[in-house]
Amino acid sequence: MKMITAVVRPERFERVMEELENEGYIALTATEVKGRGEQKGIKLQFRGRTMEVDLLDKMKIEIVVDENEVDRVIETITSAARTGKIGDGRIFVIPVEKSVRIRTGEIIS
Amino acid sequence: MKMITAVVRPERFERVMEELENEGYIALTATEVKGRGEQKGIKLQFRGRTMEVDLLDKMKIEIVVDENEVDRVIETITSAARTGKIGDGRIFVIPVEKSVRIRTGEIIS
Amino acid sequence: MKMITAVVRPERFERVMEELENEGYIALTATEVKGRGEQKGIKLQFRGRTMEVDLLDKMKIEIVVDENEVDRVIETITSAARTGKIGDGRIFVIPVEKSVRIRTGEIIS
Amino acid sequence: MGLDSGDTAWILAATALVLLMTPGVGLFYGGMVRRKNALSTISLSFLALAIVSVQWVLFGYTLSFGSDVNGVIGGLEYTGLAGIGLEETGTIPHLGFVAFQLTFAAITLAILVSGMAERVRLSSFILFGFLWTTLVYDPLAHWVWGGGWLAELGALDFAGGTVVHISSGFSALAIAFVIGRRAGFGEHSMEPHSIPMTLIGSALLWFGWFGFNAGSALQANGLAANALIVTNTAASAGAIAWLLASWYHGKPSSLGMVSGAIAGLVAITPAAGFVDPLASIAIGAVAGIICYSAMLFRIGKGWDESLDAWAVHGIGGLWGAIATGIFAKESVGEYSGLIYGNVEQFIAQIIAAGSALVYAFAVTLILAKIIDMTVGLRVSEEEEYVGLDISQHGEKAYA
Amino acid sequence: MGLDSGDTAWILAATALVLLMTPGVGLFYGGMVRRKNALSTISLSFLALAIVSVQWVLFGYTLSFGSDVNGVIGGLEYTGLAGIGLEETGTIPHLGFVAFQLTFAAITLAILVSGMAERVRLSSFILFGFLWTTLVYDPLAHWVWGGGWLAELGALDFAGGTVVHISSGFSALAIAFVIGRRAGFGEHSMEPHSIPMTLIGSALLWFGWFGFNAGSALQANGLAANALIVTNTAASAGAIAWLLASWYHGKPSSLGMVSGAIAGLVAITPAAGFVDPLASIAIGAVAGIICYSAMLFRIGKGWDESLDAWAVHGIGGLWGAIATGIFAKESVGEYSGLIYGNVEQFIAQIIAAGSALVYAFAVTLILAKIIDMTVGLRVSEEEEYVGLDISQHGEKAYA
Amino acid sequence: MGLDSGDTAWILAATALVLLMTPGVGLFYGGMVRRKNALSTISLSFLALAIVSVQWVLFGYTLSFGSDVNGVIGGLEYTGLAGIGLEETGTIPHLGFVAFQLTFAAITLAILVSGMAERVRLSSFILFGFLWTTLVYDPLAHWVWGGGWLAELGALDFAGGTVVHISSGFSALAIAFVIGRRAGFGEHSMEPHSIPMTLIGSALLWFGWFGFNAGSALQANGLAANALIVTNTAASAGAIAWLLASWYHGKPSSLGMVSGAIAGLVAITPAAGFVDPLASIAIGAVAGIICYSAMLFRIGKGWDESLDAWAVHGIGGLWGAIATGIFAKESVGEYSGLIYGNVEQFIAQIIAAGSALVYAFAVTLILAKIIDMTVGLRVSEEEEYVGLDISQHGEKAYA
Ligand SMILES: Nc1ncnc2c1ncn2[C@@H]1O[C@H](COP(=O)(O)OP(=O)(O)O)[C@@H](O)[C@H]1O
Ligand SMILES: Nc1ncnc2c1ncn2[C@@H]1O[C@H](COP(=O)(O)OP(=O)(O)O)[C@@H](O)[C@H]1O
Ligand SMILES: Nc1ncnc2c1ncn2[C@@H]1O[C@H](COP(=O)(O)OP(=O)(O)O)[C@@H](O)[C@H]1O
Repeated sequence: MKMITAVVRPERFERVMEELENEGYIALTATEVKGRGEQKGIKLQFRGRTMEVDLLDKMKIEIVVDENEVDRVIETITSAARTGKIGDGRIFVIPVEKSVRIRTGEIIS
Repeated sequence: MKMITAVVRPERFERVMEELENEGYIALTATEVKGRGEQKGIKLQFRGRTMEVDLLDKMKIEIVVDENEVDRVIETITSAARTGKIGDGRIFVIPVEKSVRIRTGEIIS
Repeated sequence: MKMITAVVRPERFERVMEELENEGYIALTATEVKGRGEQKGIKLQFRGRTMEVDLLDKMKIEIVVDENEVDRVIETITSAARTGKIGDGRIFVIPVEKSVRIRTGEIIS
Repeated sequence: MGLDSGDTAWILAATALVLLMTPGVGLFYGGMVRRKNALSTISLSFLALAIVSVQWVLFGYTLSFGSDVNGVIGGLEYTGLAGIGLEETGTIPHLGFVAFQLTFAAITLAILVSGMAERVRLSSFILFGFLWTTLVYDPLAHWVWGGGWLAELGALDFAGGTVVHISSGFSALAIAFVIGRRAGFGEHSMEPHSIPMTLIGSALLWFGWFGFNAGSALQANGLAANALIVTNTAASAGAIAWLLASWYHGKPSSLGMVSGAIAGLVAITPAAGFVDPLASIAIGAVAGIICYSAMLFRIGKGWDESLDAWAVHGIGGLWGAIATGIFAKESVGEYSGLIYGNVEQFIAQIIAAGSALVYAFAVTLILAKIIDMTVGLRVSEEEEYVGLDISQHGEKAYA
Repeated sequence: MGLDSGDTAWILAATALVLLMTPGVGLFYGGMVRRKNALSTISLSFLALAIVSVQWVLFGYTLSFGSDVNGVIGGLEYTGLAGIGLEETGTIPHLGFVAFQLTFAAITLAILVSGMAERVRLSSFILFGFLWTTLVYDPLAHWVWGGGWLAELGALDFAGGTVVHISSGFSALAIAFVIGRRAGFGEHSMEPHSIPMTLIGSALLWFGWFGFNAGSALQANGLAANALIVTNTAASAGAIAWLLASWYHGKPSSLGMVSGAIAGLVAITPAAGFVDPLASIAIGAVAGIICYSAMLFRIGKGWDESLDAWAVHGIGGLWGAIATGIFAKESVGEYSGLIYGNVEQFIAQIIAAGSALVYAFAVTLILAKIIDMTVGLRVSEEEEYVGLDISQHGEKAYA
Repeated sequence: MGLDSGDTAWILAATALVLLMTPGVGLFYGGMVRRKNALSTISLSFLALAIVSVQWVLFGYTLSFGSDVNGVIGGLEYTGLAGIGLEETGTIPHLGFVAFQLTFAAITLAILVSGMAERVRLSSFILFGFLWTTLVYDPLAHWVWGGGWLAELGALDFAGGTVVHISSGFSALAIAFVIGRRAGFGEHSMEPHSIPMTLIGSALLWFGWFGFNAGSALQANGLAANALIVTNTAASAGAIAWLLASWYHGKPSSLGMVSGAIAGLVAITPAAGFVDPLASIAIGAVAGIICYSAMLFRIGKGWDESLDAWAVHGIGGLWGAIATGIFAKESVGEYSGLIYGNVEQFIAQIIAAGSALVYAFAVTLILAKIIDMTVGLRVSEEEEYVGLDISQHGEKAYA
């Protein structure tokens, strides 16, 4: 199994949730985070000076799925979260060695 | 080493902490998250209609332990967090390649 | 690629950010978390009794970098976050199998 | 006597002050509940205000202050405030008196929320609130202030220790018994989601209480000033006493400090026009300790009277009623209490407080039970788990 | 007549009450915006207060209440409050009247923030606010209260339904049209970041409104008491009506409940000294429903008049002006309305409300357009994305 | 003269207004500290109120306002408020005067929290507060208002610029020197955890200040109205001035805006009954700039007078005392200042302000030092790191 960790714009979070649901990926865990991208956030002009706002609010979504689902999940998230502008975020795929359902204790592999 | 990532009900968080402590697993990191399970949360009846509350508050616990401790940690969390009802949560095990103690700079493996 | 997950004191977070930037590691994701270390937090004396404050505020930083950057990132974080006292935190290194830039859909390495 | 503009100015200002107390109770309570029930808890206070305001104009006022019918209820001559124009009663406009009294009726219902917080159905609260204010508050107000049988008995209640606090405190307990404990009560901790919100509520309550007690003089005079300073003193003594008591048992919490202040304010309420400042230190301090003990007792019993209206308003009001019979001083309010040798007053106080207590508790128990058995007082298990903000209001407090 | 200390006490207290409403609006609005614009939104209310306070002393008061010039504006004799010493006007100090009126001018500008929230440039707001209060508020205040042409016409506006609410509500709409929608409006949800903050704001507004309406009697008498109780009743009826209406459509939100209360308060404002308590139930309840419908209409149209000043203050004020012409009762305020057969009053109300509406909307549209085309009304796309707290103030609301 | 119900109504209302300022200071400060010290900071204000309220009734009032003993302290005839019944002093009830003055004593101690925020031991604060109000506040109040030597000198202090603000501001600085800097001060940023809370506090302060200054007329008359409008104007001018000054240096923060408002309010306090509205614009604006500069100076020096009581209350109060000597206008308050040629008044102001400053600073320094060396003023390193909410109160502000 893999954990897909996506960092997206908070205003796109709802849409990502919906699209994932439409594709059948219901289960997920979401966290409010702050992020800074390679471009160092957003630059504002202020009275002749430049001010950088580097830590911006983002939503992090974690979804654990079977290996063969990974690409479809990535695609779904990417298309729902993309605005084409800087700050759209990243998706990371991390190996999961074991997954347990607490309610039943069963191991989902 | 492994990182054990558990998503549990917030009202069970305290108990999980205590049980882990009793078993000698003191160190951990906790994050407030929101989650939606495969059952899409909770359905409420409202004036004849059904309303879904899909994102519910959860606590995420991350514990990094040696490989041979993994099962005992999982067991401890599972038994402390289980109510037997939908929403009890998941545990994921992720490989950790390196672990450093910042205070000393030493590498714990 | 690797995800470097560092849990640091919140009052050192700013400095860690700056040092990482100086070293050229701009991109990162940060989360407010609570943590308890092996020493079980801080013990306070109160009217003859001992009171333990075990969950303390921490900042978690996640940075995904190429394998060969890992050590430099660890070093940078370690030196910026260290006070030498209990509670300085940990750094964990986790394997990342894939990394996607949502804006372009491109897969990074 | 004719209208006095100074007295009128004070009654208008005092009415505004007491008005603010009802949302104040909402914030006081709202901070103490879990995040998922924050809006519900605050909203019930606003709703109490809205419901009672309309009911009062329609018939609540006349049931309370209409011409006495057999000592138990007011007549119907003021239905819809009919016949009340711009003329005065005493030295203030009659409508000013109506409005001032209205704010008391409203806050009393708001205090009740304590017994059903985090689990009551919104619609059932509306129904319950409307009936409770009609069946419990209005008669009690009539008995004590409207020329009813307790007034005849000579019982003193300057600003509502019996009518407002004993009645709401014990009614909250009755509701708590009927509606049952919150899911998870006693199993896992239910920490207040925002103590600063509770502190803001306390500030508004302390502030508004000056209108509550000093306004009850119905004149801007020395008696009002006496009521104001004893009110402040009792609040302070209560805050310090509860703080010290809880310090002795563990840590001196800020929640304890303000609970003590409210306890002191409750206890001085019936006494404010009858006792002097030194007595108010004693009344407040004892209130802090008694109410703190009552809270410990309640917790020990496993009663989920969730936000301690019983411990603070019920027991604090009881103590205040008795304390009035102990400390009343002739030079302040023309009556003497036990320490000045007047046993009769002391007994009258106990009878009045006891009657109000029994009436409020019993009628509330029956009313709550009937509503629970018919439309249902409590939300479903899922709704409670998800929280009332989402399940009852479709909202989240914080984004 | 000579100074009356009771009337003076009341006007001083009422001024304090209304003063608190301006930050109250700030909190009411501040809770409804996104976290990243919380400080900006609250600050604009404070700034409205600061700007108007200074402008009022310098020349706003004299433009509004100086000796009438052709029915359209006040003369300049009170520039810098020159010549106003400690003497009285009527039974209260002239400076008390100046201060009381000032608080009305301040809150009117604060209400306007609704139409530009989360996207206005701080510096442009300051410029706009200064000009708007001078060009729109001051003339309107003169027309209605300062002896101008609407006063001549016989239009009734007890406490500012026309001057304050219609003018601010329709001006907010005009600004919203000029400044344009917030980025992402209609695409993704923009949830209120703290409804408890909005509820605190509502509590302060309800409280302060007693000063607003009952203070407008300018005396502490039966009329003030009438104004106070109808104010409270209309607020309550409005809260209940909006709650029920939104319940019918979905969930009864707490935000709806307090919006309804504000709608009721707005609607009763022009009527408070002319109608009786029963009429105020009708006025408030209808206000709750009309304003709720106006909000749905606005959303349907895709107008981003973001915090509903138009729906609540504009439409509520319009209804209130008309309702005054319907329900005015001679025994309360010496005037009769439509239901007592007085068609003329009804028509005068419509003319006055309509004129104020058109004047405020048109002048605001032009003023906003000019500022937008010159210095620019709106922040840049990046600044809006990052939020006004950081981009305009360099601050974060919560650490 | 006999009791005047209007004056009494105003003093009662004003007392309520000032009372609310003490928790208002708590919120103002509470928003500026880190989350882990939020409850502690707010609670210290409540505690200041509770401690001073009891002390005032027991002997604080008599030390301040008892019959003069050699110009330095009041006699003991009012110990326990003995002999103060329902009769009047001037045109208001004596107990009303006692209560009004009490609220000043309470807030003065609350302002001091600034100098020890986020590091003071709860028990030591209680001890310190009790002694400070007795040894510093009570004598100063006597000197200026109770017939002491500064009153004799002819120094003017309408509402407490010297007694309240200079004394608290400079005392806060003295404490800051004794208790030392917060751990990490200057090393890492300590961002305010909730600026909206600070804005709520500011709103309550601005509101309450109308009671503070206009109430100090002790009558509901033209002088009170003058005090009210100059208060509002100075606050507004101060807010605008600080905003612009900080804009010039960087971003115009909302925290700066309200700090400027408080600076303006502080500076107008001693002058409110002596200057006219135009002068109040100058006084407020200069206060905004001077206090902003004082804050920059303090930061430059590395002084951890954490919440700027010194810069805002100390320096603002000093400026206000001097400004009273500059702008006092005979037609307002019977005294003339420097611009009307009266050098003596100017000098009297400087002497009075300087004496209060030195007395407050010196006694506080000694008192704080003694407490620090005996029971210890400061929490342990671990307690500070964990935060005072947990270590002193056993609570968390937000769950
Ligand atoms: N290397 C990284 N490690 C951790 N988080 C990252 C990394 N790169 C990007 N992020 C996260 O993604 C967010 C968006 O990144 P950004 O570079 O602005 O987006 P993009 O370049 O994909 O448009 C950042 O705010 C951060 O939270
Ligand atoms: N596949 C998944 N990926 C990420 N998080 C998950 C996944 N499945 C469950 N979770 C987390 O666990 C929580 C509980 O899941 P749920 O399915 O309701 O529990 P269960 O079925 O184990 O009773 C969810 O709210 C979510 O946070
Ligand atoms: N094994 C672990 N698993 C997860 N998080 C940990 C672990 N050990 C430490 N942490 C995190 O690091 C923080 C600091 O740990 P601590 O043991 O106090 O530091 P140190 O011993 O390195 O000085 C903890 O609060 C916790 O958040």
